[in-house]
Amino acid sequence: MTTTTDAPVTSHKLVSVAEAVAHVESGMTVMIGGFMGCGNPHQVVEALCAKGVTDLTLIATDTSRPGYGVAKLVEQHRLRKLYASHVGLNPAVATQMNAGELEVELCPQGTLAERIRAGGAGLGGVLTPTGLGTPVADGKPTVEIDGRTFLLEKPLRADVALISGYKIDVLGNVWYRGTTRNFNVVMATAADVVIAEADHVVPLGAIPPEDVVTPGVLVDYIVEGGVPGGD
Amino acid sequence: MTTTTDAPVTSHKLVSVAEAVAHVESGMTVMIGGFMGCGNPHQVVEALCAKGVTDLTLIATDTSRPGYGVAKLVEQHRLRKLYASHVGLNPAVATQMNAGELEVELCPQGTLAERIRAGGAGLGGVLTPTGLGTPVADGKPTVEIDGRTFLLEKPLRADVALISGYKIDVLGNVWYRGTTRNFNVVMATAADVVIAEADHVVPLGAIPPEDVVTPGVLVDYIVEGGVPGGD
Amino acid sequence: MATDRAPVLDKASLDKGTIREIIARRVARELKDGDFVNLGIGLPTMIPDYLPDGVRVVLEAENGIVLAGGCGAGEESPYVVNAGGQPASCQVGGAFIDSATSFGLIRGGHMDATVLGALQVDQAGNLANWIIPGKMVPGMGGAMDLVVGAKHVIVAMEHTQKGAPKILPACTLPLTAVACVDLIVTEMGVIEVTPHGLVLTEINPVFTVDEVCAATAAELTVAEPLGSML
Amino acid sequence: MATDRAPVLDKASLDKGTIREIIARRVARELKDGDFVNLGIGLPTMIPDYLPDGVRVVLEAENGIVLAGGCGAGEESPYVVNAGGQPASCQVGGAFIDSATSFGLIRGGHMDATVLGALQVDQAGNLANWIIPGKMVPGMGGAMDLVVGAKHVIVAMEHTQKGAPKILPACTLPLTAVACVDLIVTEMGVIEVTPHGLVLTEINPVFTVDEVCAATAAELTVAEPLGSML
Repeated sequence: MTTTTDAPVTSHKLVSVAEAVAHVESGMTVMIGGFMGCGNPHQVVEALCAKGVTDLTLIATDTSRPGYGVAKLVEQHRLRKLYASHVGLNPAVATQMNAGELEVELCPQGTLAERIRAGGAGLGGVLTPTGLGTPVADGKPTVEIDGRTFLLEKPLRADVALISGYKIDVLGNVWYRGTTRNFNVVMATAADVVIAEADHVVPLGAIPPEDVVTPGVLVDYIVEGGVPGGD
Repeated sequence: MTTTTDAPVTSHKLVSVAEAVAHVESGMTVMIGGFMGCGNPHQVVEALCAKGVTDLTLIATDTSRPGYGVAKLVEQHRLRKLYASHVGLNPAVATQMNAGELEVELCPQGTLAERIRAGGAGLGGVLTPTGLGTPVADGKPTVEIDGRTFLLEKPLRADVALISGYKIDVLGNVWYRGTTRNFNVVMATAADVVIAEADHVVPLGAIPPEDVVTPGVLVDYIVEGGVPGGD
Repeated sequence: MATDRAPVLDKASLDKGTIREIIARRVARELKDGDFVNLGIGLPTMIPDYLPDGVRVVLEAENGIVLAGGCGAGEESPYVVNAGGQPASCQVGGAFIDSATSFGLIRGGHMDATVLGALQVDQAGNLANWIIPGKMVPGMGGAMDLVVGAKHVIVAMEHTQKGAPKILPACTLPLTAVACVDLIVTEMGVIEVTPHGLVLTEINPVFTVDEVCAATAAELTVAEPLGSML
Repeated sequence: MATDRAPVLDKASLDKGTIREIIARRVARELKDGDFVNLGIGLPTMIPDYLPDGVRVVLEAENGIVLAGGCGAGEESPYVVNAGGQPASCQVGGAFIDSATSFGLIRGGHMDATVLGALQVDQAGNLANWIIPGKMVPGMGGAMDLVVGAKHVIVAMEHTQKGAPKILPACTLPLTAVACVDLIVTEMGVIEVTPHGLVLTEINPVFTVDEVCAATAAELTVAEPLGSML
């Protein structure tokens, strides 16, 4: 009898960067993990720029700083729409917004994280006090619960999520180093296809099951991406 | 100048089991982590029984099996109300329900986890498809979002959460072994006072910051509880 | 190694154990290599024993294991149990997760299939499997989330309860979820829930179509050709 | 070691650096030992330098550090940055967390205090600190969650913007949040937001009450006795 305990599940998830970005087409919605470039999947972003896709909708907490990580997608005019919580350190965003080339929806950072989590967890929306009485609430419904008012924010999902991890095993289990986990964790749950860039691809068992942060069942493709800034 | 980098923050969180359960009074709402006893804070539960509190409202995913973990609180008639997803393996619950001694609100396990998380994360409620068209939806509002209907489930919080961890450092950072993390993780966020029973109290730094699951800022008191079933 | 077909038997050989094996074998063929799967307690836990060669699935224990495994005698740990509260293990390459994360995977559509038993199923795909008012009130556990969230919901059960049909025009017991069931596998056959009602797509050749229909209170459309479930 | 009081100066000595120090020193006295605190970029980051002896706070960087610390030259890592995107560290006993967890801590009321700057504050405690329509649209980052979620919201800012009052009867810029501010600390004084409006509880003795009121567009009630903020 074949039982599931005989041997580890086989993985064919490890692909080249080119194979990975073949899953991203112009016009798609793409989530990219990271915070000010820290935890961006740098190699995959480079390859996406090289591939020449356009009219992307990008969901990312920020647009990094000029020349670093996701900033390149802005600078190379790959985006049509952007959901972000902060764009102030990348001047190209304001330029393209003012020129009418880029539509930007600003979203409080905690709400953005929670909307993505809701998208990945099958929840209908997020009921948050954040944004009430501000421009963020414009046009959005509110819900009264036990005498308190909450803003109803809708879930966010993407066609493809591009995430980054420090150690990723061949089944896609991810361990994040330092502050790189940021939005990568929720984004891994909220896209039809999840591509994870590994600083280090490690053997099965190299990450104790207690220390896995993103379970491999969420990851479709793994790219060995190398290391940002050495080591 | 004193900077925060000079030395670790001092902790006075380590207390005796008796001191810990002094925070639980009759009539309070108490959350207890664990699943079928696995990950219950066994020593704290024992001490709570010994203290003789009554009329507790217990929030726990199940009531374990006779004689093990949270089951004792049922068996010793400490509860007035129970929120749980499963009570079938502890016959004392049905007996007390039928006798009108114990009010039981059954809640789908995923909804229970999410309601507790919402309580801990400042969200107004949970919008879930789970339970629609079933007795779980009775008397609860629904919300229509983009043509789909979701049940609005309210957040849950407690006066005290009793959780269990394998390794806990003196600042309260928790690392869970095996399946013990279950409801402990969300419950640590959703109570006014959080008491964590450690199988092993470890020095600062013994848990790498990447592998901390429950950050110490959530934990008010630590009890060195010893180990369930040895090692 | 598993043969992925059950032997054809005569009706007299259909004891409890054989019935369970027939059902488990057939459900096993619904699973694809790499599927992320949650199996209810009881009969569904037998399914991994019958997976076709080359098919490995990632089992979840909804209390917190991705890639759950069994536990040999003497290997029990108070730290690792499955969703039935029984000693279990996490296989190499698996992960331990908390309950909110676990049900995020379930509710969020990340689970390819869930297999579970039923008290009643009806032709709209409604499922009742958690409560008999006035009698059995164990709680729904994770079942309601599982049947709402999994991509494929497979009911694996005996066709009747002491001769009384369990496949009905409309469930009479309180529901676990509405319109959630995709496939019903019993010892008599395989029934698909479609927008046009229930379709018998495969039959256990020891039964006739008339016998299956007689044991089913809901109307059954019989697929042509009608395959064998064995 | 820090002395927890700023020296009394004359008005002429109030250059930019001194103003920032006075504000940071005073805010530092609001924090208690063990407090879990988030400090906005700019002036608030100076506050840890002025914590009274025996007071240690747990700093959060909302991008994912509990017990955040600085980063010496040559110690920068591409793996650890703070909420300003600058190289940072996690102190021994800290934790790295993801963004949903981080904002769960923030929104869930687990943070004892947040300190941040403002463009405008008004007598209802409304705060505007993220957008000047037609001019500055950097995004709100985590500010909206922080001021809604933290138990104490402290605005640390210069009292006026080039002589124009920033403490108003009603904010004219789009808000960051409604009725969220608890305390305003400027180089001129300390102002509590109460249900009955703004109360000047402490003053920088180099200013007169009349000078503070003149620099404040909102009505100020003056506490008796009026303390010194230094």
